[in-house]
Amino acid sequence: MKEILMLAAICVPLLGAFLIPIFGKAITKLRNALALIFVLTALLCSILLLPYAVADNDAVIHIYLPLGLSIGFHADALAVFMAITSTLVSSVIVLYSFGYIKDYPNQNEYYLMICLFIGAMMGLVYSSNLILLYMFWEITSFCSWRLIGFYRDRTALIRANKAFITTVLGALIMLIGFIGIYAETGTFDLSVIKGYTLPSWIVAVILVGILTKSATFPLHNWLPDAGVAPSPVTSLLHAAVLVKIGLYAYVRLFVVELNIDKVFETIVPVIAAVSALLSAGAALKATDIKRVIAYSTISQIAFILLGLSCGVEVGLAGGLLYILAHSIAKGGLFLCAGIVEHALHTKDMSKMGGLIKTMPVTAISCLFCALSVMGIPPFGGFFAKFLVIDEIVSAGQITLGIIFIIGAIMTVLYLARMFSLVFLGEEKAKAHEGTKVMLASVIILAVLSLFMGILINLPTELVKMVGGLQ
Amino acid sequence: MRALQYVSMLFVIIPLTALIVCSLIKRSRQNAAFYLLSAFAAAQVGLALYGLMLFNSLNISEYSFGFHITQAVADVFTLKPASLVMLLCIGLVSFTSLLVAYKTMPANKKLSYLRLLSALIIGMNGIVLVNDLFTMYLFIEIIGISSFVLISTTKTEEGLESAFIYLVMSSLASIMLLTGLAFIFMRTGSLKFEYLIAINNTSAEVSQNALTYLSYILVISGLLIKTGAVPFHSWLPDAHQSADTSVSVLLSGIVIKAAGVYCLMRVTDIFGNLYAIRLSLAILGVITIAVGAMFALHQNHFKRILAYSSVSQMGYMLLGISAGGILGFIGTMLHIFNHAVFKSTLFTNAAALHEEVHTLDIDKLGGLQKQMPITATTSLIAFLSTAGIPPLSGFWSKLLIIIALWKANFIGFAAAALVLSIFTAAYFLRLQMNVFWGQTPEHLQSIKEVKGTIRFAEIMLTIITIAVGLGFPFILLFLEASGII
Amino acid sequence: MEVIITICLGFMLVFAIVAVMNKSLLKSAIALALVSIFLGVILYLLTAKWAAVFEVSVCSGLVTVISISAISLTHEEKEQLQKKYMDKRRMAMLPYLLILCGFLLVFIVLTAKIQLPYDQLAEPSTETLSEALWDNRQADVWGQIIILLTGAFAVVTLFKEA
Amino acid sequence: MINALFDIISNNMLLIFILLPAFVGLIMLFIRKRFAIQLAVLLLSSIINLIAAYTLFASESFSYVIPFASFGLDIVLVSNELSSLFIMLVAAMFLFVCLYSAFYLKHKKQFSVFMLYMYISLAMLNGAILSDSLGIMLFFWEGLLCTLLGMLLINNTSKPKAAIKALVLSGTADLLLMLGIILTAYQAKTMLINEITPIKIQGFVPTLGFFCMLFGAIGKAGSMPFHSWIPEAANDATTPFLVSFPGALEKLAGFYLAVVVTTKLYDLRPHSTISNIVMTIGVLSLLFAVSMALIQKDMKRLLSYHAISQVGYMVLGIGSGLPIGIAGAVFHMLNNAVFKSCLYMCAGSIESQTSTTDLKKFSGVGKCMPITSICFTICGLAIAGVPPFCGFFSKELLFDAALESNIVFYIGALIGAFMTAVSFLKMGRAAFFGKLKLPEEKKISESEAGMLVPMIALSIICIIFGVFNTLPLDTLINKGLMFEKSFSGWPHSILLVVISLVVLCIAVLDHLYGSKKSGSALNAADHIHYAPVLKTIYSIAERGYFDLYNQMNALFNVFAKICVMFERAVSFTYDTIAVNAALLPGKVMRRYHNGSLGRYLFAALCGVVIIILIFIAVLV
Repeated sequence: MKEILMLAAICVPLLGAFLIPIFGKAITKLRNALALIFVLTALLCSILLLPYAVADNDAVIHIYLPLGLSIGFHADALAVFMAITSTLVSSVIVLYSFGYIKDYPNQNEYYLMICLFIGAMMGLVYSSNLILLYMFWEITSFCSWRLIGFYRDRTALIRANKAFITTVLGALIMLIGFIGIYAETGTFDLSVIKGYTLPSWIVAVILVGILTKSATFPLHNWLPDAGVAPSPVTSLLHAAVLVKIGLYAYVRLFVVELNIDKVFETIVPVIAAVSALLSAGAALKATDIKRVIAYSTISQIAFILLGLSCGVEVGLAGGLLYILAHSIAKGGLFLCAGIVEHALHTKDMSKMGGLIKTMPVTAISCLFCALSVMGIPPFGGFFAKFLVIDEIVSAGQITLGIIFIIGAIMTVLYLARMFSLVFLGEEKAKAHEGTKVMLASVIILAVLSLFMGILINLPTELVKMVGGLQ
Repeated sequence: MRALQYVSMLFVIIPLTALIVCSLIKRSRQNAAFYLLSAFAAAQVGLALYGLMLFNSLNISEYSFGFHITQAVADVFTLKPASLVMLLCIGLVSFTSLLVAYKTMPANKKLSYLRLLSALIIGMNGIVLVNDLFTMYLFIEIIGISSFVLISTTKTEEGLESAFIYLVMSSLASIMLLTGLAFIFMRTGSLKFEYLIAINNTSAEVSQNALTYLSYILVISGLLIKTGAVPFHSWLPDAHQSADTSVSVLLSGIVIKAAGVYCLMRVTDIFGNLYAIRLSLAILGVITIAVGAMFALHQNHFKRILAYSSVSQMGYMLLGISAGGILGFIGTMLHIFNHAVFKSTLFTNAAALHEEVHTLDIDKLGGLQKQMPITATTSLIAFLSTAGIPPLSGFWSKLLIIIALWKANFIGFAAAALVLSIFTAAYFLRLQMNVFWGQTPEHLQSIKEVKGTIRFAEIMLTIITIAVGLGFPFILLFLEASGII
Repeated sequence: MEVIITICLGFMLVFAIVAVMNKSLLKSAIALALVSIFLGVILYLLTAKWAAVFEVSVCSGLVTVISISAISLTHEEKEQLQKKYMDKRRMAMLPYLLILCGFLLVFIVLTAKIQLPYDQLAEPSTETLSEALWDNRQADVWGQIIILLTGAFAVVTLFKEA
Repeated sequence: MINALFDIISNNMLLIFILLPAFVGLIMLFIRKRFAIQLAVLLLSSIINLIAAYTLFASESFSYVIPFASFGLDIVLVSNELSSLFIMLVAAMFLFVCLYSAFYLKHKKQFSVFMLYMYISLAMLNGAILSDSLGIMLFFWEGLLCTLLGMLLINNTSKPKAAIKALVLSGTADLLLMLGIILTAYQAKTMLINEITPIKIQGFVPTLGFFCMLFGAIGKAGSMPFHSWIPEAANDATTPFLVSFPGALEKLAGFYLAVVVTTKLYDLRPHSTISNIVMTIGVLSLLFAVSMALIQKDMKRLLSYHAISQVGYMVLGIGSGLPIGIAGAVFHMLNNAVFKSCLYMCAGSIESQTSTTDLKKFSGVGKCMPITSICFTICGLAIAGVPPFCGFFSKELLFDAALESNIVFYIGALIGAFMTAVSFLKMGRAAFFGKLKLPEEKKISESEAGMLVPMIALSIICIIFGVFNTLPLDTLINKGLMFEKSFSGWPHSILLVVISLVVLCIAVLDHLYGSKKSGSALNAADHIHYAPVLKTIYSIAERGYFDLYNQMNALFNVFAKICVMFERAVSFTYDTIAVNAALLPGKVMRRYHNGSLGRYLFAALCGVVIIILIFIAVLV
């Protein structure tokens, strides 16, 4: 049963994606519904897997192949947690797309890629083999490439290419590390090499891939540029799924499965801290609304990485909670930005202002999400931030803790600036509220952000079980 | 065993029959010859697969045969699983080329095309079957001459010029090969593979000798010219670009591999997997990957990009050979097959574009995805496979090659090969962006999707690419079951 | 014997240079054929009779035919083509390169202390033609036949379908 | 059945303080346009809250753990002396403030939203005060930021400066608090306040932790350097907001935490360097704010600066680390909450009639609004520290503490007192006494009873707390702080009293001099404003150089510029350098790939040479 659930979570969106163009030719509504159903199936299956995973009764599929290339899927609590996080936000994003994307050409491809992307994400989180992981990793790169270039204008295409080249290069370098592991251990199977202590050069090489995917300085440059994509796509890539892949890989490889040298407990946090501060600074100056949010993503991802990498077990919990909170809130922010962009046909914040009067729902949702990202209670981001910094400090990294707080202050500054420029002040442009579906999506995310804070016990319980912590 | 005997003989008889039929047939009946040759090519694919199954069930590693009129006749041909894979590729690519030529080849040139193609197939089949270096050289010459004429069939100035360059380079290769073989013959007195392998293993006096090394260098250089490895590659792009697309399919899809890579593989094996040879191949392989890709980044002609891409991909095969070992061997064979498939797809796409848009200058194309969805999708998949994006076929062969390199302690080369494959992605992204992606210019709005054989070829090859990619686990299991790994 | 071989080698080199340097493509092709013929003579002198026969037939015969046919195709634009080649000096480096190659080869041969094996010539082969050709070198015969056939096709293709 | 219900209630009593207000707030959102019901719900709930708080104060201390979230985030609520005291004070102030606000906002559109925010704030405040776990406390504490932002934005979205400033500054303070809390927990190895034994402030980490926590506390209270949003809010925000937040509730919350930090979490030794630094912050805050208040011409703005300056006094007291200082600070906080909210209420009362609080636009409304003017006078006297009003007694305690620490602080505090008196004399005379002047020709009258009731009540409290100061000092504060020594009654040092009175007299004289010199009561402080050195300082201050927000913005702007440059460099590396580097070899090589056969052959020869070299390298 649990194995079937896991397979369904992976295969339904992954294979279903290819049905979408077939249906899309005939009935667009059915196609849209199918896309949503595929993603929801993945979500549902992952949720149903949770009890098994929590009870340490993990679903495991292992098919032997020669050369250590086994096909292995393993739904442990961490995987299930990541799957739920990403599909939760993804479902909302797919819903939002119904409103956002409906007037553009190439919708078949759009939904195909979205579903494929989510399917790949599912495959990635559940896979227990490095090559499988790499495979799904590349599929997500490919999908993001198509999705970023959705509008087909020259800038979009060049940026899409840039994102693809950068992430694929990172992944290739990571693959060197995987092969290094293979050369040392003779297998790609994570369950076999669990507990193996990695040589430092392999860690460094794999880190390049991870940092590229999760857009950490200095490998982040593709991410702000990818803002040319449609907003649901940016939301999916920058908030919900793509950037989280790197973090997931970090946790999976370096925290849960394999051991790394102590020195990385200093190096990675330092990189993360630099990344966090630099991108926060860049966010303060950006005038493009999506760029602000994108830089904010880089900064927040760095915070998460900080939490994950400081070497304390509970830091993992904080980091995971942060991942959840950030997915929801940042997804919401991008979607709100999408509504604004849709209404005003510009992304330049200097041309916006006073939109709270014409689009109150968007504004309030955006505010909720922004507050969550800032880490202000009762929104979800608060506890995540609190736990992460708690863990950083309890790992004895006081300086990093201070940097974290400076970064958090900058987060407040740039998000406050963004919010006031876009929604407050004098009304500069005529605008209209988004469609009902779009509003519903952002409301869902905003409310989720709120409830994640108020009902923090649920996610923390989940995270606790994921980390196997007491 | 008997079945195997017939099958193996058929590999010689089929193209010979084709050649004879094509030489005798009248121009007015050329279509019949076309169908016949297509059927033969398809039959070769089937036979090769059947042969592989036979090998598996008989559990043998090679089978020698000859055409016995008297009993004294030696077995001049040897069939191996690797040869069968090559024969499969030959059949497949020839079939594709025929499908493409059906549309692209002008009617007055079809017959010559068919004749030369059958000669070419004989040459290639011969190369993969022979067990003697001199015979191998002869068949290389057949390939050389027939491809030279095939390239120059367009009879444009560029076509002839590039054919001339090919001829010159090709004769340089012949000279080197012949000189090298002469030296070897001088030292050993025979050019039989078995004999050479045996003498390499037993007699240090023969194998460790300046003249022997010189001969090795000459033979390898000659074969590298045939392969189109950098810096011996200069004939290749011109030839690919100016030839008819159906010919490009052949050249890129199989000729450079049969006459180059496959022979190199055999020769390296025969020369005792000398470290110096492997190192030279590895170094040249990395250079080839890098330089080919860097050239490809600058090209504006669809087929020229593909040609340089082929150069670049040859580098991986060279690396595979240099890695040696069973994994390197399997990786190289698989890459040969995969490359044959996806490069043929891409050239077929080129043919489709040429048929519909009448230009292959990528600056004049754009946004054709909507107008030519099948061509666009197939080219995309072929590109992904070339760039080594899993789970498509290209990834697995590259992976095997790189693992093999790693195991052979060529770690730096492995890493370089991996990282350099980003260039593959780069030039293909440029290609995709300029041709299929992006916005459609006004004058291309009315373009229609290509029909008929070319479309069929595109779809067929793409399915193979995907199937091999997804079915790779089965290939692995099959290999393990037959005790190869 | 040595003298004759050396003379032949000298002629070969001269004609080879002529073949490369000559402005007229036709004369070049003829010079090339002569190179092959001298090679054939050398081979004959070294008792490699079959090799000599093949050399003369295939190389001087066939290659020349193909070359000449190719040249005649470009006949109409010969002036232009020549001008183009001469102007751009595209071929300027070629002969020097070839000469360099030759010297390099000789140098290597000399330093490696390789002697031409004419003082230890093999005994005249006892096997008959059919034994030599069919029984042991069956595939080579196939190959030769097909090369000839291909050459014929080439001529047909290049000439007739112009 | 009833017993069971009672048990449940008594067991969850502490949770009620959090849940009930939140619930009532939500109810308020749904009652629209029915003022009577709104008022009834409001009064009822506030009174219940007050009664419950009193019960808590009267009862023994107890704690209550609700298993909630992992990672030390269980809700631990504690009712001890200190927290129950503050709960009660908050409840009392909330009652007054709410009543006033209800009448002020009667029939206005924003009523229900404002009340929602008020009640949620109350819930958060109660939560913050009651929680024993630092993490949960921080949750409630920072949560106030949301309501703060919401209140500042009500009907004011086109002028968001104050709101954004408040968000950023309070957010900064709260994040510092977060760091402080975590550092504290890191040192004490526990999150529970009750389990922490005061940490000695020695070394980097404890100092950092202490200051972060203190900044968090006084930042909420609106001390320097987190003050600048309050005057800004005085321009933009509604009066009820000023009354309730900067006036009363935030001060209470802030000082609750300040007391906790200095007494329970950290061991703040009197006369230590740390103590001196804190007191310096207090004095600076006091002097700066009060001198800014001196030159303001707008009632609400002036009061806002006073709200800041009074915090300075309290910080001074707390920072001394002496029992008398702490008691004085808490007493002053209590007094300040009373008279400052009353003063805001008076300003609001005037605003409701004249629709302005700019003193340049009106004057002499005392005759038309007698009760307001009486209340204002009482509270003004109290804040100026005139006996026998409450402010006098608390200030004397603080003076005592300051003197004991260092005479410099005492002098600073005296100057502060002088300026306070001067500015209130100026404002009081300009606003209420003298000739009647109004912005428009219209009749004005006393505000409605509902607004007056809390004002009167607070004024009376001002007097009671002064005359019968045993009541607050002994029954409330000493119980809450668990001090043995009583500080009630007449100040024990006659000398200090005399000095204070002399200072007040000088203030009166100065005011008379000033008003005579400038010709009007309003400009009575001009001679100080335009005094030689002060003039420059004032102009610097007016330009916002002392504003942390501006400085932060400037600092981060510089940082951001550097980041952008960096970012450009990175982009340039990716977009130009990397691309060209990838293209360059091809470009160069392409030149040699021009169709020249010679070159091709040469290349091939090179290849052969390469292979030869490799062979030689390997074999030799």
